[in-house]
Amino acid sequence: MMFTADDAILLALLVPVLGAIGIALAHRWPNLREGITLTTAAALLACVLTILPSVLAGARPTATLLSVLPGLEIAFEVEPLGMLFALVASGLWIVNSIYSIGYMRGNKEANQTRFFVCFALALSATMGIAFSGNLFTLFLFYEVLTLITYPLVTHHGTEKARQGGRVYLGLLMGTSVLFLLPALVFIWYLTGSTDFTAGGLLSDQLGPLGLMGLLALCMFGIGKAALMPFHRWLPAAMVAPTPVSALLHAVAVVKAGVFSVVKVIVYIFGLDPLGLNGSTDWLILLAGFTIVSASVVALGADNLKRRLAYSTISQLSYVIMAAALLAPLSVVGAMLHIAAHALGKITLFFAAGAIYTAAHKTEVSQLDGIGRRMPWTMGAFAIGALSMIGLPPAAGFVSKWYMLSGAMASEQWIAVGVIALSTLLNAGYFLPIIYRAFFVAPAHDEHDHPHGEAPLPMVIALTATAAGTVLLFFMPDVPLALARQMLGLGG
Amino acid sequence: MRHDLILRVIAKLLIPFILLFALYVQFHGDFGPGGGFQAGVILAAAVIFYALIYGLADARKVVPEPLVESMMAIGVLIYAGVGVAGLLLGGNYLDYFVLDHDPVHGQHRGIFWVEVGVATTVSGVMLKIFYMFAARGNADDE
Amino acid sequence: MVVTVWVIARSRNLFGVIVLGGIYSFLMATVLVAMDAVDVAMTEAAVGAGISTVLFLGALHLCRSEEARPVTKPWLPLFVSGAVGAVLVYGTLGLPEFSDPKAPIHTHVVPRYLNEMKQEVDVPNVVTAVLASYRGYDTLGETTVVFTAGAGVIALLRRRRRNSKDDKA
Amino acid sequence: MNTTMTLGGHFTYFITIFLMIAGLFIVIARGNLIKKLIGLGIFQTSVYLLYIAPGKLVGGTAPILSDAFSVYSSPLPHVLILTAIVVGVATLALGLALVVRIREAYDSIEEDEILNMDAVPSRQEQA
Amino acid sequence: MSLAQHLPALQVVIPLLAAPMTVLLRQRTLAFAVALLASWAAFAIAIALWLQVDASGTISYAIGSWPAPWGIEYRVDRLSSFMLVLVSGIAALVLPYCRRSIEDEVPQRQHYLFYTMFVLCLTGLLGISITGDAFNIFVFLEVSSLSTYVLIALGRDRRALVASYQYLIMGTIGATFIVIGIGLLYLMTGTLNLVDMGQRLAAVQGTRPVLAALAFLTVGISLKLALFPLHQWLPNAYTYAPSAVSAFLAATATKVAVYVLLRFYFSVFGQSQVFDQLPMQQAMLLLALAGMFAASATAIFQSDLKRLFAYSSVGQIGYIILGLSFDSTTGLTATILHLFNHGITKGAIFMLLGLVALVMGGTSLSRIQGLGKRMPLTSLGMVICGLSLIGVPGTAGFISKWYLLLAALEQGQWWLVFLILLSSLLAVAYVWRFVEAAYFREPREDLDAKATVPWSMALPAALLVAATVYFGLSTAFTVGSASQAATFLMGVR
Repeated sequence: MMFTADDAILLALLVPVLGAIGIALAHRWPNLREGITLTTAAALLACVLTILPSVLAGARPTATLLSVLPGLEIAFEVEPLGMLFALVASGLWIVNSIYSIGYMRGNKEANQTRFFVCFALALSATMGIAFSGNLFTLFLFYEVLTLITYPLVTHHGTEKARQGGRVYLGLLMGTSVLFLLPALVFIWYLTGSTDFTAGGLLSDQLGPLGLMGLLALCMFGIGKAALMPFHRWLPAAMVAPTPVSALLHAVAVVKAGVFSVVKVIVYIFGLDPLGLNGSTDWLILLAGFTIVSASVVALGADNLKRRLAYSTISQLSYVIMAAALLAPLSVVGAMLHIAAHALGKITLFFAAGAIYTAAHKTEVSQLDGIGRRMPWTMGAFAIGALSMIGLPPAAGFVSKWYMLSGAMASEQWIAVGVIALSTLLNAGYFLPIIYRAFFVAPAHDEHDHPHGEAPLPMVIALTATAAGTVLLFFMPDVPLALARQMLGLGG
Repeated sequence: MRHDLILRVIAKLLIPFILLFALYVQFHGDFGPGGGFQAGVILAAAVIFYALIYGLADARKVVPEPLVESMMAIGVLIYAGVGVAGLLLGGNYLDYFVLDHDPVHGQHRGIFWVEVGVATTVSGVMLKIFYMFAARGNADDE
Repeated sequence: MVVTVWVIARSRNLFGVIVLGGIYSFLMATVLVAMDAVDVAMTEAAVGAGISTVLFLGALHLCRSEEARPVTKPWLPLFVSGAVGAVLVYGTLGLPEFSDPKAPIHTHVVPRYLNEMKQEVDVPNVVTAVLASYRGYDTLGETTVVFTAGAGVIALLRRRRRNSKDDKA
Repeated sequence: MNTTMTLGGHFTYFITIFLMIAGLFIVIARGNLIKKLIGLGIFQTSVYLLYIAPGKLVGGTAPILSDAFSVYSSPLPHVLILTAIVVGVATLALGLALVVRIREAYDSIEEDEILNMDAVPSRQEQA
Repeated sequence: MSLAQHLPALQVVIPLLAAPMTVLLRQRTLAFAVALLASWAAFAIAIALWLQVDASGTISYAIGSWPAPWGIEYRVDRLSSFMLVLVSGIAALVLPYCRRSIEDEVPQRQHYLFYTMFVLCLTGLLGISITGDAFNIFVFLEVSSLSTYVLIALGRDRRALVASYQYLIMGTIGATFIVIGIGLLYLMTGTLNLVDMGQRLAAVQGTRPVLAALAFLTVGISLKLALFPLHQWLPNAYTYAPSAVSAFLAATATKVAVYVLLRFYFSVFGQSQVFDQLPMQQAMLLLALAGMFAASATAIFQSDLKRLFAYSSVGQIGYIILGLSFDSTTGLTATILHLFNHGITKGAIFMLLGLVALVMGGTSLSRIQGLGKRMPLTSLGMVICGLSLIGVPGTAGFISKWYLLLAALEQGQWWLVFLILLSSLLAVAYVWRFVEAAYFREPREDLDAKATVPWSMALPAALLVAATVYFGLSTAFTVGSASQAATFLMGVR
């Protein structure tokens, strides 16, 4: 390893930015541009991997950029959770880039350069979130991520896209400014710092009520976690092209949301202080409600992407609920689920995008027999779906298992019930798709042109992620190791 | 009215006295009421009077616009200059004591020049404004 | 004086108003003399009755000399100015008596002007002394203000009509 | 001190205040630009009294030193007011210059008329 | 003689001397040169003064060697030195910008007078910030005001004249109110020197004239600083004035007025008197909130960018006064911080708008459609400044908002916290009107670029934008001086 982990942190932030500049400069020559994108992605993964060993070894690489106010500096510290998140994001970026190249070209999208530039910058922001060493830094990059992804969401520039963008921006910025910022100021006011500290930054400055209020501020403030009632932006953002949806749902945005939730609960509040007085019960209930209701909506949605979006909302609340259970096992589950859901959901979106590119179909009801024409795509889709439902041999099973056992350990029967019920619901809205795709004969209407698989890059990408999903089921060592690392501190 | 002989004669007689009075007010300001500002006003008034009777054109000949305009500036420069002089001679800004070996004389000198400055600027400005309005007027009566 | 102002407020003939304004200034000047403020009186006479009247007339010569009947009922303005007056009455009632030699303005700063000035500046007219020396800087500022006004008027009025009509998009 | 005495002692203030009210009223109430300026003038002049009057000492004379007198009215207010007057006339000159320009641009010196005239073009610009 | 000890006088005198010179030269290039030198010199002096004060505390300079209170005293303390740096700094940036900017906004023959007026305005503002004498404040206030009226009236649109006239009327009323206030104070204390006044006021605390004086000063100054109900002059003035002027005024004029308010409240009356004996605190709180919401809401519905941001200025002034109304050191720090941060932000915005006006021939939202394609860098700058107005972390605006929130939290006023944040969401709304027009509409074919962006304008604007970001990340200077000034003010008596 030619440079230390500490440098690697800043490098991980820098590489995508440089990549973005390169992409912008190369806007005349698409091939060169795409080349740069891929190399940047690879370089980023390399950076992250150089940090991994030392973190596994229990080290905590740190880097401080500058201090805005006393006790309020832009600083980074890599701890297991962030490590995992960074791994997932940077890893998936490569796949996603391959996929988006295929998608953008296949659909002849406009201003692709802007797309790739913003994408790279978004990744930089994501790294910033993942490695942030205190709440302020996290907040900073959280906002940056929102702003950077805004052009991506409104990529098409149509009136519809702009409305979607407004909702997206309005909700994310609104919640973060209105709830998270005061929480941030308040924490700083109480403790004189916002550092993520093992076992919780807040000790006994607050009574149970104040604690609950602050927690509420944080939970609602992190709108990216799409906790109801602040979930509307996610469906609204569906106007974006599929690779962007993949970015939102799998790689960066929503993951950043749940990641922040877990981080705040574990490192700001601390599991034990929260555990003392049941100040998270309401959160469990709310998350549970979100899970169920979102699943129900998904059940009714015919548009494929919309269905996926609501499934995402419910899946996110798994993580929140798991974290809110405050049981070590469930927190492990939460971490695993971040990875598992990322892999699974990106597969699903890739598949949806592939279907759209190849067959120009967006509705579930149109998918009869499509599995015969696009076996790879739908195969991958099936695996992803299994992971969502939580069936072996997919990663989703592992994470759900941990959550369930965590819930049982802490005798949160509501949570147990919710998980069980939602599993059924998930099955309810995914299995029909697979059934239609493979076992229903295609309806022969005239304007249904014959088509095969999607462009090769897309197929490669979605196959890879599907494989990853399965892989994670059989060997979840790295994430588990990281999780133990964290709980060794956090629990 | 421009050719009213009597008026012209009276003006010819009167204006010098007005000017004299202006000077008196200027320099007697130390003892009686009056000072730079009033003197400046009266000075301007004299010229305005002249302009009213002999017409703007002649007035412009006697006291040309550029002169008036620079008078405005010069006055301020004189005043501020006195201050700077104070600085250069080692005092604070606008310090008159240092203007002469004998502080009190220094004061006198300072006040004198300052008043001159005020008078210059004031008369300049007043005249200029008058010219402006008058010129505007002519431009307007088509 | 009060009467004059009243008439000014009522009348709508600008020419008359301006003349009245001149008269008003003269009255003010006399009052000032009665208050021993000879310099101020002199200036007020020169400025109020002289300069500003000339200016007004000059401006009027370029404008219409009749004021249109105000469209709005003047209740709000009346109220506002009334309120201001009320505050002032409230305030002034607490002020020292008229010509009370023990009032701070007679006891605090001024004595030095009146007493030491002879040794320090030695100019009989205290006003001049204070104006030009003690508070000379204010007078510099004042001169600057005059200068500003002059330059400003040039800046505003130098242009002839042709390009004074603005070129709007 | 009893009220009558107070009123007597504050007579000058009340004149001042009346003038002030009148001036302010003219400024706010009247739509004619020149009239406004006149009102402004009165408003400012009224302040002069507020400063000067208290400086007066009954039996005192103008602050011009000579051996004949011993009691002088306070000179400082005079100085301030001299400055104030000058500032006033400077403002006036500028104001009038503006009025002239406005008159040329709008051919009117009535506030409401002018505002009406502007209402239209501004909308065009927005379109 | 050591020059250093005369810096306070030179601070004001240099620009003051420059003004008549520009008139004498009568030639625009020379006038420009003189003005430029003067402003840069002023900036240098301001920095030097700031360092002196930082090192050795308050500087007092007796003009004419007459000791205060008999003579006029120049007094440079932490607050005023901070203001000096802000004002002269902005001027030093705006002046080079003027040269090209006024070329097609002001007729050639007036150019040298434009510089005269500009320098005079600078003189006045500096004089206000540095002087320690009540009446002197008034005099220099008038210097700056008169020149400001002219500068505004030089605008191209005929409505500039009306705007200037309205400002003249309101401004003069305000000034007269201030004179009345000063007069009452003078009658009660017999002195005009601020410090002396403060000490002698202690004797007559709470008497009627003093309270009346407080009222008059507050109203008068509020007129000058465009506190919410008294702001009507501001939008027109900023909209129709030449771009350079808008930039300079938006960044400095109202800020200096705020400074005067602080000066009187804390150095003369003493905050106990201000906040205990009258319901000032509540009144200010209400007005500030009203301004924040009403003005920001109005801004959303403007169709011209200059006007939009003018209203946003009124809203932002609301924040400044809000900080003051907390009557706490943190609140005061927030006020002073926002003074500075909003100053540079707005300055940058109006400079950029000047560029836009130059190239697109106007700043109405319909004109600037697709600006993101035509002037990418300018639009980017606008976005950055917009974020600063919103208060997004990483920009100067965030820092001051942070302190504002902190001050609210200190007093446990959660409802205020949320109101502040709500109002900043309004800011999001009006900033986004620009973003959507600039980035999501196609450029209008019927309008083609009228000029290329001259570096002489682009560079200063860029510098200010950079400053907006810089002071959002490194706050040693701003927060340092602001908090020191605040503690200093709260400490007075």
